[in-house]
Amino acid sequence: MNSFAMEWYLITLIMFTGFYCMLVSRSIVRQLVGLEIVSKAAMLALISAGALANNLIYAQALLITMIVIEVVVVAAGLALLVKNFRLHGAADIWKLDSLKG
Amino acid sequence: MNLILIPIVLPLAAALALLLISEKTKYLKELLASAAALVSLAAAANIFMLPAQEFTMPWLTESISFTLRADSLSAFLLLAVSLFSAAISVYSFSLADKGPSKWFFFNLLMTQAFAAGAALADNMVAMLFFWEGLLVFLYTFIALSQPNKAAKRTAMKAFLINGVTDLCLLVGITITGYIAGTMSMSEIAQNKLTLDYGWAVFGYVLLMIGAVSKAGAFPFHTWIPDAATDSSAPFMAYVPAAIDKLLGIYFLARASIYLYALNGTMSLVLMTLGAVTILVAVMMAFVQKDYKRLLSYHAVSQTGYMILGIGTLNPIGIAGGLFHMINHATYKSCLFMTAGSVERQAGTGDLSKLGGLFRAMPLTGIAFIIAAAAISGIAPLNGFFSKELVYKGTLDTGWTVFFIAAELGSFLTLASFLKLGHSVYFGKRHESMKDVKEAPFSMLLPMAALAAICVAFGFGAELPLNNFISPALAALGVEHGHMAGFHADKLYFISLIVILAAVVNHMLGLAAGGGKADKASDHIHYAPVLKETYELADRRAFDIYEQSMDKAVPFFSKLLFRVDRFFDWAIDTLPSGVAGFLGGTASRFHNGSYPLYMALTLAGAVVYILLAAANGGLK
Amino acid sequence: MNDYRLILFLLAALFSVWAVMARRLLTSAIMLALVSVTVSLIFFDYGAPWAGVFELSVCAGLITVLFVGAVSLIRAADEQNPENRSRFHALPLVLAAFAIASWYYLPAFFAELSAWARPGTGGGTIGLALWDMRRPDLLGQILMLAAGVFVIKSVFPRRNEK
Amino acid sequence: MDKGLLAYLIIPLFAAVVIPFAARNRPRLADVLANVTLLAGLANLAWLALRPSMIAGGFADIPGDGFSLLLVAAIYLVALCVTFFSAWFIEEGLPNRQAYYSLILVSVAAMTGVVTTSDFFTLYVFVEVLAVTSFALITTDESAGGIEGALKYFFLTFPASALIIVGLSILMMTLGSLSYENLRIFMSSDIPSGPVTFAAALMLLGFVIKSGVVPFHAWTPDAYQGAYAPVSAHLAGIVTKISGVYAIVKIATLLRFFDGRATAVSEMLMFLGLLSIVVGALAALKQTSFKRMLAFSSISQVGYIVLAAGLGTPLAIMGAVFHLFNHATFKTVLFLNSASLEKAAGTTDMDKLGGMEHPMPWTSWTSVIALLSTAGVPPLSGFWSKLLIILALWESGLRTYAVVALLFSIVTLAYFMIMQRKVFFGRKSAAAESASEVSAPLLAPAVLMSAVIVAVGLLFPYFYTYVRVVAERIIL
Repeated sequence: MNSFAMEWYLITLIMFTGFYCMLVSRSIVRQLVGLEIVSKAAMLALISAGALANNLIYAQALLITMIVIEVVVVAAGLALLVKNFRLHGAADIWKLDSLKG
Repeated sequence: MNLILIPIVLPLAAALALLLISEKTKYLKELLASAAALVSLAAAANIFMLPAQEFTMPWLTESISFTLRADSLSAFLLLAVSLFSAAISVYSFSLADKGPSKWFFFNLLMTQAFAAGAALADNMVAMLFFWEGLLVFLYTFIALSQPNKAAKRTAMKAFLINGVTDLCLLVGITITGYIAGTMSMSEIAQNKLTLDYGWAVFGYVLLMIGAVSKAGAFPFHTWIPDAATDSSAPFMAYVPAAIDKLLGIYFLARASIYLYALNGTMSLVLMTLGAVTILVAVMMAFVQKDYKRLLSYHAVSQTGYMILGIGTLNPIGIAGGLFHMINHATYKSCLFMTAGSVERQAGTGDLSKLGGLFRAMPLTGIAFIIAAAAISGIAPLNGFFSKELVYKGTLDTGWTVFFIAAELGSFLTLASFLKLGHSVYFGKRHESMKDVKEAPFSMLLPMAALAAICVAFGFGAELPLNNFISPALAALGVEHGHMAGFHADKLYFISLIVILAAVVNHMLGLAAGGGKADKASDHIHYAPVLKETYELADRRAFDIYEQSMDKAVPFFSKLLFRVDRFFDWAIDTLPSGVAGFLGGTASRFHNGSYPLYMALTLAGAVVYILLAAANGGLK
Repeated sequence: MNDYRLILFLLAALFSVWAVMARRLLTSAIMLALVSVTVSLIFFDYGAPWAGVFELSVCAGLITVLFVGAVSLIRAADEQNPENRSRFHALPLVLAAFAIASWYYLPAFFAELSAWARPGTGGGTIGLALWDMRRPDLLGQILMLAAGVFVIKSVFPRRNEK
Repeated sequence: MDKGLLAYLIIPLFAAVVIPFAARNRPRLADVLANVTLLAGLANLAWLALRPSMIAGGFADIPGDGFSLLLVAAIYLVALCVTFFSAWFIEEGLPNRQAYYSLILVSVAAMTGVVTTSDFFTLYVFVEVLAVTSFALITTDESAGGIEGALKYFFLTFPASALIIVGLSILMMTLGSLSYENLRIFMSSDIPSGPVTFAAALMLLGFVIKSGVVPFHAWTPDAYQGAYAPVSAHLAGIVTKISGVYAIVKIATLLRFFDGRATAVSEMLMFLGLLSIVVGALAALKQTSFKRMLAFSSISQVGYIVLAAGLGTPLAIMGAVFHLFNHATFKTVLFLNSASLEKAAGTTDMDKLGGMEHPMPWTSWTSVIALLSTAGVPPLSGFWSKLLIILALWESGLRTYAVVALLFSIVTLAYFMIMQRKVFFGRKSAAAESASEVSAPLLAPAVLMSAVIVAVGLLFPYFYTYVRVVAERIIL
């Protein structure tokens, strides 16, 4: 087993943790935390792949853009959280089931 | 433009132009229609004089081209069609009782155009096109002739009967074309089909059904007497008396002689059909108490002679059949015209109310007498000669029984016309008919013309035989010897005996009926056995159409309704139920629960990735 | 794979599990920041300093600030209705099960994947790479920032004076 | 990046930045600016693609691959309809009116970026921008439903981004570059595809999640139903199609499914498409909310596009491209009409409506046109695109798929007929008694779109020429 395989194996575990968090937690904040963990794993995968292919500069160029996106996405998620909190006084995503059928 | 198209296109154009003319204008419509009919007649005469012409236009596919071909038979038929069209359009000039005149002339011209097309068409598909067109205008013609429900009902009856038989014709033409490998009649005639082959028999029988039902033979005749009461006299004089007979017999001759080479069995079938038609219809005609209805049964009965003549398959018989066809159209049209005149002037066609009109309407009376004598086969009028040829042909086949049946029909025909003529034109005039006057000139002219033709074709029978019938036979490819005019042989004497017997019968009837001419048929009408039969006939027990409409159709429609309900259930309820169930399940599944959705998404993603990794060329 | 990087990876995994399992949301946020710091250290180890700097400043810094702000807003409500924690306690177990189960499959798969890698030239500077090769991405970044501004503007509108 | 179309990205972005300053104290100015920007863009596009010489030349001179141009036109058309509708729909005093228009313009810019880019990472960037703007737009009116829909949209689709990034990483590692051209060249060579297909499959999965294909569709009905009324037209009509379905079609052509490369991915995609058609149509049958039913219908229609993209033959790609365009037109009409209904009758619950045809004839008849087009009734535009798709399936020997697609076209007609009967025809409800037709400016977008539907259906030969040019360019 080479180091790349080991890295990606660990990345998979981190990503699994993030998805597990999104699956089981009720709090919107923890959902966002799970999402962050997943995207951290994705970033690691990107840089790891760049390092393997000796293409780190390119990978970093992508990663910088990705981080900018990350921030805005988290900001948008938190904005939604605030809106929801203003309306319902809670941040529980499992309680949101008024739209069904 | 090709000359051959004029008899088709001109009436068509005139008919369409008629639709643009207001109903309020006085003579414009009549003039236009008559002019179109007369010009067509001139064109038809021109075509008849010229050698055989042809017009071809690529149509549906390579094999089905739109071919018109005026060989001597078709040209002869075209001439006859145009002649009757012209006569009827002139006759209808001042006849009120014919429905809205715009629509009457529209239907008349349309019928003429399509009949001309059917007569000229060489390709069977093109012929079928015109033939089916006639069906449409048959319906509208009857339905618009009188503003009551009975006309609509009769129109539907005519439409359905002819529709079914036209369907037979369609199938027959398809089979014939398939066997022959071509749809062109002239090409098939090069190499006639034989009946050795099962499909060929089937095809021919279907063609025959189409043809004889158009001509109005038993048992497809039942709409004609109904139309006699429910529609107008010019319609009767035009369509069932003339056009339908002409086309039906024309195509019967084409099918039986031109397209197929028949065998003895089929000949026997045709002759039986002819004899039965003669007898049944004439028996019914004999007891009728209405002018037009009586004539209409005769129109059916006379068809029998033509079918009998063609069924003999020998040149004399075929010549007789064709000659009878044109003769019958002449005198039957003339007779219906007299009926129309009498109805117009006297206001009724009921025999018990009419009488003694000869003095008031001498010219109509004379026309009637000539035509009646012709139809009864009194020498030397045209009917005598055509019947004589048919008789001769029948005797030549050796089946004397058909000859006897035909003579019996002749006897009853004469007897019924004695009764008719006596009760309408002679005897005592009814009180209410004191001031009845002669019909107007426009009605007398065509009557007189047709009566004159009856006489001319009688005394000068050589003329039509040589000029019309011989070329027609030649066009059919029938070898024949010289056909003589009038000569006093045994048939002539037999006809004299028949005449005498009919007169005696009439006297007997008069005596039995207390001197009332309209009851001169009662001694036969109410004779034992016949009485019950007539009663059954009055209840339409022999009318296939009415019977099927009363009994079979309701049963089948009920059955079909049940079947339909089942399919309705299977199509309507079952899928909507299943879809509703599935839809409900799908809808309940979307219960708004976030973890369920998330689990679904992640599970789907995992399965997708596993499948992609396993099949993606990696493992 | 050197031990240093392995330790960092394991640390990142540990912090992320902690972030998920933490009882208090504030702890979660802080653990997330620690994950970011670890990840940025990994980036430095890879020889990707720009990525590490950005990760450290933006993710470990800005995002954590945002998180802490949001958490402090909803903390009261969250502490009133604590979550059922048994699902989170199951995480180490589930993660271990997954790790053991995938040990027989995933590393081999990734090893095969790495065999397909096509080595690049690896030259250039980050500025040139961003400006020459990824110029449309810069446009995307501008758009993203604009979008972020408008999102915040629409969520926290200027109240009309009434 | 397609330089020729860059202006269609820059100008809306510029307008979006200008609006909050220019319209600071005059909210109405925001309406005008947004509409003028989009109208100008649309007019320019119409000149670019529909000038007589272009049509006469069989669209041979169309810039780029034609696909981008077509979709930019669709984006501008839908967005113009939405902004025009919004200008009269938004209540006075909605505090973030300027931000609303800015967000729509930014989303237009982002969509233009998505369809004009030629690089997977840039595609990802613009898709993310689009997603972020969508969340804010959905919650414009701060209703409970809007926030619920936005949150579900957010959390159920963002994991897809991680999958896309992992796919990108593998692609970058194995190809050295992320441009479409590289992937196309690689796939047309004889080199064993190996992890490239896997990477593409991961990206496809991400876009499948983002386009709401069954079983990743759960967010779609909630987001569409909860969204602010004109926004749901924007979202269903174009945003999710651009952010997901477009990329699926693009990747499907780049993977050269018609060559028999990546068969497994192709089959999976087709299966998902068929599943979407079936589940979407069945679920739509039983809905009581107008907008939710439209959302399920949207899932079903996306299924057709994904099915065709998964098949990947030129005819199927033509059908997919054409259906993408058509879906934008008819779904916009239907969602705008649902917004009109909401404004006029106060509800979109089909059980409470009925007989709305009497007070709202225009709304009713534009709905009829749109729904007939959706169900694929000739000669409307939807018929032709479905015909192309079903023909392509049949020609490829996938008879079962073709028959199912055809069958569910009928189910589509069925649920729309149920809707039309419940809402517009039938007995007059209490809502219909008090309602009246919405004002002409609110009708104008629906009427315009209906005209486009009819025109595209009737002028199919021209459009076919165009779509064929597109299919040739994006496949070969």
